[in-house]
Amino acid sequence: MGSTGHHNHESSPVDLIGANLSFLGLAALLLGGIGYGLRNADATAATFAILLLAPLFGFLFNGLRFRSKNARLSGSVATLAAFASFLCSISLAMKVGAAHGAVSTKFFDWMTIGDLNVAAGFTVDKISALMILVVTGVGTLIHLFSIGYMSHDDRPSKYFAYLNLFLFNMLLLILGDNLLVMFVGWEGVGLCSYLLIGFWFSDSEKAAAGMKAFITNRIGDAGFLLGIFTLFFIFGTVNFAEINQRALDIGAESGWGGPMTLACLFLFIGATGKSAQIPLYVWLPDAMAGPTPVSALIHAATMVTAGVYMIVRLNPLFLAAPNALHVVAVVGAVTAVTAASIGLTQWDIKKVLAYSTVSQLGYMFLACGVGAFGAAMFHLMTHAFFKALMFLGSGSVIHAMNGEQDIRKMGGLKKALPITHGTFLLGWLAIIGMPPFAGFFSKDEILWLSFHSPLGHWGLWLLGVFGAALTAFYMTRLMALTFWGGSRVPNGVHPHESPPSMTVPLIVLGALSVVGGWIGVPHAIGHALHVPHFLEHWFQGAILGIPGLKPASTALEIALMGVSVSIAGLSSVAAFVFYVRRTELPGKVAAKFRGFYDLVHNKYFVDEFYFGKIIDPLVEASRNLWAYVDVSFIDRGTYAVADMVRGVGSVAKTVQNGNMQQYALYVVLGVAATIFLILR
Amino acid sequence: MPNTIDTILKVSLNHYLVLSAVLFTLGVLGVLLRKNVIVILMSIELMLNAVNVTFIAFSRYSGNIDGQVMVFFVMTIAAAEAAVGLALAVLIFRRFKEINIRYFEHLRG
Amino acid sequence: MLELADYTFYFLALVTLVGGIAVITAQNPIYSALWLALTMVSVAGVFVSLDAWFVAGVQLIVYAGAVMVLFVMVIMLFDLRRETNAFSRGMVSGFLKLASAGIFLGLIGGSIYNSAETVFAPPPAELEKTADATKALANTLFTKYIFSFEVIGVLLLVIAIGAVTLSRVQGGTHAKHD
Amino acid sequence: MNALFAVILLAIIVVTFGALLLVVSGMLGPKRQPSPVKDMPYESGLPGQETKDTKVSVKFYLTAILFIIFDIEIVFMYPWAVTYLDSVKAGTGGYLLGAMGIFIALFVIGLIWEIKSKALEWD
Amino acid sequence: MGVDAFEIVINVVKLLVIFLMMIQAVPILVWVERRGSAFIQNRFGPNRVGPLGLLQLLADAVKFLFKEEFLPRKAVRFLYYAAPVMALVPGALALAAIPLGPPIEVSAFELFGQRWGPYVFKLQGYDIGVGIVFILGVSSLGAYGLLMAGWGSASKYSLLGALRASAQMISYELALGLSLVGILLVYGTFNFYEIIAQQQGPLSFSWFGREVVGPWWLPNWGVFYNPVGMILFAASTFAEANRLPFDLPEAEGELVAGFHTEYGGFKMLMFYIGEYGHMIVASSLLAIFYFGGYGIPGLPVEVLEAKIAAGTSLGPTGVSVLTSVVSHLALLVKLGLFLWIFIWVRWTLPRFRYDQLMDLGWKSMLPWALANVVVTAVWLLLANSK
Repeated sequence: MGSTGHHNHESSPVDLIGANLSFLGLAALLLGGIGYGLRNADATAATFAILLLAPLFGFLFNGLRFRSKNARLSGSVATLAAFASFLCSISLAMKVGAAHGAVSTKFFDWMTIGDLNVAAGFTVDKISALMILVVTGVGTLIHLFSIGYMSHDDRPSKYFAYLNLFLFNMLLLILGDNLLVMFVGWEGVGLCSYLLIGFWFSDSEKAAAGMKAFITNRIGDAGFLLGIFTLFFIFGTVNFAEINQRALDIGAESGWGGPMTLACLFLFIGATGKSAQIPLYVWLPDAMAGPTPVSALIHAATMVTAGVYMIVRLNPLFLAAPNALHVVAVVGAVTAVTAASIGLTQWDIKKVLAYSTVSQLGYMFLACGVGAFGAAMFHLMTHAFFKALMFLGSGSVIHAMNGEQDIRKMGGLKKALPITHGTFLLGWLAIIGMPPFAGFFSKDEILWLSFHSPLGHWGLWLLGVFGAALTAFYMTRLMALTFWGGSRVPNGVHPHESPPSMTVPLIVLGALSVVGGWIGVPHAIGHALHVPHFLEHWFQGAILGIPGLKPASTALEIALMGVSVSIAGLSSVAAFVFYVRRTELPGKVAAKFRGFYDLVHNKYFVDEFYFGKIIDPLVEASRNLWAYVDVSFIDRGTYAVADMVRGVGSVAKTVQNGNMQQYALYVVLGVAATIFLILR
Repeated sequence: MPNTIDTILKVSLNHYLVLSAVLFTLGVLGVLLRKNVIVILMSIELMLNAVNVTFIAFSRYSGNIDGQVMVFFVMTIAAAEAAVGLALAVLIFRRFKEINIRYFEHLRG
Repeated sequence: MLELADYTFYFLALVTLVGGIAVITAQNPIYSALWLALTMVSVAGVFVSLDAWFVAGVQLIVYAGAVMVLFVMVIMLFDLRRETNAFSRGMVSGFLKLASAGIFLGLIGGSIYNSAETVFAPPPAELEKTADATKALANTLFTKYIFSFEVIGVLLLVIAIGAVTLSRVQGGTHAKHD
Repeated sequence: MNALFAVILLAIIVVTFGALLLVVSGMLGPKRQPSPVKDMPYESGLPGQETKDTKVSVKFYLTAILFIIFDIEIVFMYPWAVTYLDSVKAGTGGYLLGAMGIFIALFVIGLIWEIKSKALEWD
Repeated sequence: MGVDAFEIVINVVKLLVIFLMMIQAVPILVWVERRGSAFIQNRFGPNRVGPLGLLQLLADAVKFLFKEEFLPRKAVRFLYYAAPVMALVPGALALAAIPLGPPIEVSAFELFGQRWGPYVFKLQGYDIGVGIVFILGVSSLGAYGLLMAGWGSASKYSLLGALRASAQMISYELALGLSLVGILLVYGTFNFYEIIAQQQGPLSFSWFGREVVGPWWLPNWGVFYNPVGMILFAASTFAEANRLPFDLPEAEGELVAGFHTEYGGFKMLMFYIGEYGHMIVASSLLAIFYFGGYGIPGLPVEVLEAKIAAGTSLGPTGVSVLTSVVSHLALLVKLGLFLWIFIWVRWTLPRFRYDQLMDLGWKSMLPWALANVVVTAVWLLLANSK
């Protein structure tokens, strides 16, 4: 456990006892699970139970002592819980690998209503195995990071409780073997996201950001629910395996009005909400109001990828609805470019990263849209590594700058924060797609398949490359303004390197950002190096291949790769020149294209559009409805009913007079009557 | 026929059930008639005990241990109920200096 | 022929019922509580007569030893003496209450009588006695009812917190300070 | 002989014996000669101050409540403890330990809460 | 069932004898206490009446009998008189459930021209399968005697003493109950005979599936498996019996004599009988759970019986009786030792303050007992795993 060094809170002996005993409890939990596993063949169920219960235990532990200010204790327990989950994830992933298929368990029947039979069942297949590894692994690191980051906060216990609750819900979302369990997790992570964005709710802007996220997500959730209903209507089941099997049996449908296409589109609306795609992406940049580790965990690495995960999980269904896939691809590509362009003009370090996240998620959807689900998962994973890294790095920077987030007031932090800078550098290289860093492999696979796949189009490829160029530009700009060049740090702020509990996660994630991509070396290169495409082998059987994929020409693939890499490289060199060598240039360019710059800087006025054209008219219409329909018509009716009820009530209320012995008498008489009826 | 009387007096499941029913009714009467909250709580304990007798009797006569487990749970709940009930009674007493069930009417919203 | 066990049962039943009647008629709550303790003890005896030794022991420990001590303590704490009118007022409602309790008892008695033929069967072979029975109990408790068991744990936690919090309301630490 | 009967018998014997002793010592001793001073409750020789308001700390009652709750938790451990060794030998000990581990963890949380909330402080 | 008159008579006699044993142990213990305290405090103690002052107690008892009856003003008559009687019950009921020696096997014999037996008589009032639970349950009734006395006397000191005593009793009952869980874990039974049987012979236990056997003279006692439990158990029995250093309820300096302030004469003696009964029960339990009960170290009961059979010319009944008597003497030796420790501690240690007492019970002993349970359970799991 990393020490938080000088930020030592007073820890009373009771707290220490609490710490030790709770570790004991966790240990007992683990021991119990392992013992249970040893006892009977159902070790799987035990592993699942620990995997899910450990974060829940952490939530209860921290939630019950939410007033505590002992960040170290709360954080340690929470981190330990996350780590326990991570160990279970490894165990489950190994099982999946050994079994070459899904491993599942059922705890109990959740509900049985008519034809609907939903079990609290959980399953790990190759897709979710990767996902839980990422979520719990990155989650553990971020929990660890938070111990240092939240050490000065007033309510660290509450924070860690929420974080653990989030982890629990995320695992529900991932592991649920049917849409309803997933939906429970889906809503749960939404709730935790809301709670954590508005964690510093005394600031009304931050509280508003939380609400914005929640409401925007609700719109998506409505779509998601409609999707579930549609699927249940078509197939009579909500189980993933069954849905996918039926979809395979039926085969691809053409046209726009088909039920599967409809369902897919509805589900995709849900995905745009959760994964911040056009048109529902507006909440994510605002969500940066939350603590930075939260941004790293929820709004970069895990929750926002839920939409991608859901589509990948249902890949046979989506493949059976090619038109829906086209929509997914186009929305993804457009989002990638739009968000990247907004990222060019932001001054808030976290906002830049937020738009970058939206843009990268766009790439994942682009991959899904062209049928390259494996590539989407691949990019999801590498993105989790480098984006979590960059968010944590930005957290470290903000921590060092005493809460300052404006990159105009930074610069030259390379010296003060060597570890942060070094790891951030790795993240930067990964995201702009420099070989051999992680981002290169995953992004390249997406771009190549968007060009080559029969579901793809050269236009999509072009958008992708353009987006990559923008990405390289704004990320380089961020690096340059934050770490390089001369210092613009205001007087009185003395940046310092963060404690080990914060730098250790950075280093681990930095290492992963370098090597994370090597499990998916493209065939064009791998063939020469004799490195296989591990990930493709891993996903075999879980993810369907792209239908009608022709064998590729290696030369073409390498050529396209060269194009995208060199464009990205050029773009970053340009950014370097703009922001380090000739710092007067950006201003000139902005002045020259004033109108366009303002448009981009104000995020294309999307928020204003939403408010002006959708929210305000809706409020106005509601007001009119209230004034005319409600007051004059409905209210009168209800008042009449109410008067009637009141009349009856005034008679009946003598019965309910608060005399409990009379109530007891009624109970006795009721029981007597029941017995009489039974006896009769 | 002394034999018949012996058959009737020979203890069987029904004897336990009757004992339990009478005990339960006593508890009911206590709840209905007494004013003191503490005595009412005691009457509730009486009823729970009566139910426990039934559980154990059925468990014994059907050779099924589940009844005893249930009694275990009932006792736990009863103790929990007594703890909270008495805490409430203490509050009432502090407020009114007397523990009359009628004071709970003041709880009306 | 009646055996010793039968006489034992009748003795215990007598003590139980006398105790029960005394609980609801005693004018002084402390006598009510002490009578109730006696009833609890004799109910434990009834459990023993049904070969439920362990549950009887638990009855003694939990009810007679803990719950009733709490009752007695609370009564002593508040110095509750003889009550001049221990029963709720109202002739009509009192009569109604008595009558409904009578009806209730009659109906239960009737149902027991009705099922006499079915339930009047001789007892099955005795459960294995004592320790083995306890182990059977434990096995059922920790397998079939494991979920309830853990929930009970949570419930007790809640009660522990709740009861203390309730006793804190208004902040006073002494009963008669306010 | 029936153990239950023996217990009841012994209880009756003890109570009879005690009552007998009381009666015998009452008969053997000198006649009661009450006087107001003699009948006063002993308060270390000072004149008695039997006010109705004996201040008794609520702590006693709080202790009793907490005792009940923890006592039940302990009682739940008895069947567990008795069957534990058998289970360990049968290879299911880990499961039982886990089941009780959760329960004990809740117990510990409760205990820590009580200690931290100062419900157990006596001044 | 072979229940006949002979058996019934013997069983009733057993009950009476055990009860009387408890009662007659009290004068002896009081004498030991007074002489012992005198010895510790370097004075003489009672030494006038009879040899070594042994008859002092007889004199005291006679004096108690002839005391004037006394009933405080405002006292609740029934409770005031019932309390001392109630104080006798838990100790007596608990003591009768404790096995004092191995069962006596009586082979068949002729008497009054009729054939009797064979019989097996256990050296205890009644054999209850769940003996431990029974004793815990019965001794938890002890609080009533105190509370009735405190309330019935209508005296401030009595009431405070009673409340303190019962709060203390219940506080330590938790630690007591939890420390027993350790023993239950080790032996896996509630039955005293089985617990004692498992402690016969040399120390032997399994360690990761391997059987470890100690030297023949090292007995297989519970104290070696559960030393922490032993200490906790012993300490909480001190508190349960209201003995120093836990005698707050009767703290002479503050509360005069606690709940029995208003009692005199034989009624007070009955409280003493209850208290000493408690001590005897506690000492026996200590001996049974942790020190082999009536077993003699290095000499299991069967071996003892075989040696007696070989060394004497008695019939099987005689051998059995002699075995039981010898074993019972072994238990008595252990009991005497523990009772002496009770007395020794009383005159050696100072008294706790009340808040220290409660802190010790709740914040120290309870967590330790809990840790003992967990450690024992984990240890058993590890030691028996293969």
